[in-house]
Amino acid sequence: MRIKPIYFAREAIDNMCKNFAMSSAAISTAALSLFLVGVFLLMFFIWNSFTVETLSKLEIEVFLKDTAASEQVQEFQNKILSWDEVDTIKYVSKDEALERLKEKLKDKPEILQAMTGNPLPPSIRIFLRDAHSTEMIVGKIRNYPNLESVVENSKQDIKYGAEYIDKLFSIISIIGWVGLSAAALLCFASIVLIINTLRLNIFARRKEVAIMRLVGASKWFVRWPFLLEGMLQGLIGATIAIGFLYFIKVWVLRKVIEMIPFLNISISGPLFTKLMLGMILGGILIGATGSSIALRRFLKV
Amino acid sequence: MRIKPIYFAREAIDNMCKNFAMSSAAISTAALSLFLVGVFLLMFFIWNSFTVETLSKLEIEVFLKDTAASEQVQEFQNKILSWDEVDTIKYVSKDEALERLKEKLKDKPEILQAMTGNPLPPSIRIFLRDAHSTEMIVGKIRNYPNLESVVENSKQDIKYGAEYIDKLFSIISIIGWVGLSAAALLCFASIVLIINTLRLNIFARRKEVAIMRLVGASKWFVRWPFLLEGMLQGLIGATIAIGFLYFIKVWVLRKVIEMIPFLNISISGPLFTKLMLGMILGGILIGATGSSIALRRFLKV
Amino acid sequence: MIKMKNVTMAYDGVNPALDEINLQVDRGEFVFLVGPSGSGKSTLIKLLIRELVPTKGEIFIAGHDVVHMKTKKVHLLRRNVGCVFQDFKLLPNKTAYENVAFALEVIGKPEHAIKVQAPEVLKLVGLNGKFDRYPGELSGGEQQRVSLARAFVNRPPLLLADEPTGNLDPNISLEIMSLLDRINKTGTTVLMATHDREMVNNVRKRVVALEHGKLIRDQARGVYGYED
Amino acid sequence: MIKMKNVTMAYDGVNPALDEINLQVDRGEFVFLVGPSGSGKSTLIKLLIRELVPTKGEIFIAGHDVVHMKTKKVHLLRRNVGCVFQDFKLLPNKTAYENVAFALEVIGKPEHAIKVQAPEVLKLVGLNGKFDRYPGELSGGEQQRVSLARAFVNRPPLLLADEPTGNLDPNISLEIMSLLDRINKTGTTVLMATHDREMVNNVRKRVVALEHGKLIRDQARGVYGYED
Ligand SMILES: Nc1ncnc2c1ncn2[C@@H]1O[C@H](COP(=O)(O)OP(=O)(O)OP(=O)(O)O)[C@@H](O)[C@H]1O
Ligand SMILES: Nc1ncnc2c1ncn2[C@@H]1O[C@H](COP(=O)(O)OP(=O)(O)OP(=O)(O)O)[C@@H](O)[C@H]1O
Ligand SMILES: [Mg+2]
Ligand SMILES: [Mg+2]
Repeated sequence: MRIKPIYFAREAIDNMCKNFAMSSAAISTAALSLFLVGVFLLMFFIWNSFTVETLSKLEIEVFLKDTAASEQVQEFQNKILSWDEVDTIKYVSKDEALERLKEKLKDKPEILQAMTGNPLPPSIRIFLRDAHSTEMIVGKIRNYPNLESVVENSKQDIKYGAEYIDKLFSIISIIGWVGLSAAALLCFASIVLIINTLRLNIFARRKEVAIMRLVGASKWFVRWPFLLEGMLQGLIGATIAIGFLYFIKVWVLRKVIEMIPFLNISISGPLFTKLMLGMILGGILIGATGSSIALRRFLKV
Repeated sequence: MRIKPIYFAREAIDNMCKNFAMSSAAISTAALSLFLVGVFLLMFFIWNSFTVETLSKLEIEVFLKDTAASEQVQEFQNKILSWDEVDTIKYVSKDEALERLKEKLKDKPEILQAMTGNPLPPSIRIFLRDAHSTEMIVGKIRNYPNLESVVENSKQDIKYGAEYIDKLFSIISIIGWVGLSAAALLCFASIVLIINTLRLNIFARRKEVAIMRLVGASKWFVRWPFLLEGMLQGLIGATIAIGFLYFIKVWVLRKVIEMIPFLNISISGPLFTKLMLGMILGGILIGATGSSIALRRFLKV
Repeated sequence: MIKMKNVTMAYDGVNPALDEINLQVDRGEFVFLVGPSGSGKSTLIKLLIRELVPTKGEIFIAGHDVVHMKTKKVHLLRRNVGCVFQDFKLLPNKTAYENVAFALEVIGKPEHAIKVQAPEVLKLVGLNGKFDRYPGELSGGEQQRVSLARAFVNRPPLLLADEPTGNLDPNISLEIMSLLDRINKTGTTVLMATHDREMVNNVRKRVVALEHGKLIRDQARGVYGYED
Repeated sequence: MIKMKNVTMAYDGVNPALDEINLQVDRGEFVFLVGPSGSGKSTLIKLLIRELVPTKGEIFIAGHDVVHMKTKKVHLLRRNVGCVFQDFKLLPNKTAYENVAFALEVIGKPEHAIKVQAPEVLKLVGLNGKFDRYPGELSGGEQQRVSLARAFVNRPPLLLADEPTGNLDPNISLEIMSLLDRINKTGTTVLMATHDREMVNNVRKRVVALEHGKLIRDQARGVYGYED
């Protein structure tokens, strides 16, 4: 038996046009639910870029003995820089430390006025590639053999906001976790919703399926047009959803950025491209599987 | 002609049971999309309670002259307390101010050691009912007639984190705005999705509608059972959605609170009750309107 | 009872399925509507219950203007016109009993009256014992008889029957015919489209013949075709 | 061609619609299946194309075991058995032409062959000029003829026809009958359920009569009923 791809494609498109009421419902359902998923993922991406930014601002600061020999400090710095997890380090001299304090306390000049001399120690600021390795690096510093030659008190003089980091991490992880569950929920919902409409469409046409079978159509002969139709509906739905998403990305996001310029929100192009591809593939896949699942019980004639 | 509420109700339930494939699709669509709306609103409520908490921590602090006479300070305090927008005020003496500084700088004892005497002025901390009136109250304080008798420099000595407040407000407003749009989008989506399935259901039964009309049924006679069926499906969907939401409120939220005990997350009972009521009413309403809109074109026989 | 004046019905707006039909049927008459397949019999019946609106012309049933009737009044017309449809038009999710009962529910009959009348009529068409079957569980002829039962259960003054014996064997056809005759005797006007030559020729009632949408013959006590 | 051994079909598992049927039809025969409404004619035909599976018994068509056939093989059987359904079973979203063409698409006929055969068959049943009509736009009899055209367009060795003239006037019925006769003469086995007494009595072919699901008569060159 000849296989007839052109016939199947024509049938699929024909059916979609002739059952406009049904296919428009399927397409709008697909568009809406994929759009919801897309909007959510966009928000998630933005949130992620925030946390990356926030975390990149975390640092470890090691306060040095006033009396530390400069070669030993240099050696210490080299050691730290040799670790993979460390991005850069910055040496802060006593004078720079005072400058920074002045900057910080510019609201409370009376405190500075009351200070005599420069009580501040020099320090090394350590910036990590990934804030998650903070504790580990702190541990490594504490195990540095010559630590006592550069640092007075290994408990007190290595600062990294232990408490703050814990909170931040747990908030980020909880939000990530909630976001992930929500993403899963939305994906699940959109799959169910799309499959629901496809099921209804095919249910409404179950008699046609039975007739086709009774007239001698093989299961695949019946299935192909429905499958293609489902895929096409998924594809069209996804395309519409992407159109709206693109509008949001370009137009709404610009508005938001105008309103809060101090948060630098942006979505990288490649990420958006991936999202679009994912939605299109998802739409087609859901359409195909939805149709074939829905068809199964009516093909048993 | 007699109206037959019992007959209509029986018809509605009958139809729902006999068209199980269709009504299950409608119910699951309603349940899922109302659930999504509900989850989102829950998250929104939680976010709101956060911002309320955060904003309630904002305060205005007025630093007083060391030389201010205590009656004048008292008068000043009374004046401030008399404003409606002010919730409470707290007088901070020089000693208390030093204590607070010590607490704040406990990480940097070297600074305190370098300080001689107590350079800190006494101050009045002002807590507002609503952080939005901060600027207004600051303006009122600046216009206080005897200000120079208690405050040295009206620019410098009234502190309220102007910059911080602006940022916070715009972030809160932007998130509120995004949240609101998302809520509107979700509500809209869930209405469209539910109506879509109802439309498909009725589309699949358009021939029945035509037959009923041809046998002499009035429009309302045909409409009532469909209307009740739609309402019932909306109700059942909403009930299922509420069931899952309740599970989330009770079980998932507890987990989350366990994981981040320092953020005090909670959802007030009355709010949740309102949410439940809203969802049930929404479900019924969407079901009724969806059915009747979908029916309209098929009733014109 | 029925009055059609210059009625033309063209589905596509050009080729008339019914062409300038003039027909008058008086109260209490029994009329056979005959004609080859595709001659417009069903179309004529559909016009009478306003399933269709004619392209041109006037239709009156019991004095009511069917053509200009408002959609929301149409059901009142239909309650007074029983109709056996060529394709039965049974509600698939209702049993035979419920289908017949539906025509009574629609006019607001109380339940106890329905419980008496519907079974009675179903028995009359020979469906005793099949009350609780869904249309899909009935044979073609049985479905046709349910449709017939539904059409006259509420004793309408006008009964339209579109080939009500097409799926029935000669014996049952004869019974149905005599049933229709009895219904007619009680004063009901009956218009019956049919292909059953034997039946038409045997009972000798008024025959209206269509061909290609034209009324070609209207004969009291007529026969199915001239060739007889 | 057809062999039924002790076939019983009880829809509800208790009351048989067909009761211990034994029937053998040889290649090239023409058989009328008669019986009152509800006697089991359609059920028998549905069993032969495996729309239904019998409660009990064996069915063979051209030597193939229909009862134990796998679902995914059934379409191969159906391609060799043309069937005119009592309720037509036309695809509502396809035109008359497409409905007939579908039976050819299904067996993988190339488009150019379809473009020749389908119109030819439609003309044969008298539907010239109505190729592009949807079933909903055809009269009852026209739909029935589309169903008939679809059933034999791919020249199946076995043709089942369930009251194929129920909605047709006597003249067209006669034409259809002679068409079926011609098809039969080319070697096709024909089994035709019918209520048309005149037709059965006129042509005098083998008659199989059912009553209450029982095979009560099997007569070569028979008549519709004994009472004739
Ligand atoms: N919806 C429609 N659209 C277009 N043409 C139609 C439609 N319905 C019927 N026709 C055409 O109108 C003509 C009359 O149809 P009608 O159904 O009235 O015939 P009929 O006399 O009832 O035939 P039968 O005896 O076969 O039932 C036919 O040629 C048919 O093809
Ligand atoms: N799906 C079903 N479920 C239950 N009973 C059924 C079903 N289909 C048919 N029947 C019963 O089986 C019997 C035979 O039905 P069948 O359709 O074979 O009759 P038939 O000889 O074709 O009658 P007709 O001439 O009226 O078409 C009837 O009594 C019918 O009520
Ligand atoms: Mg007709
Ligand atoms: Mg039958």
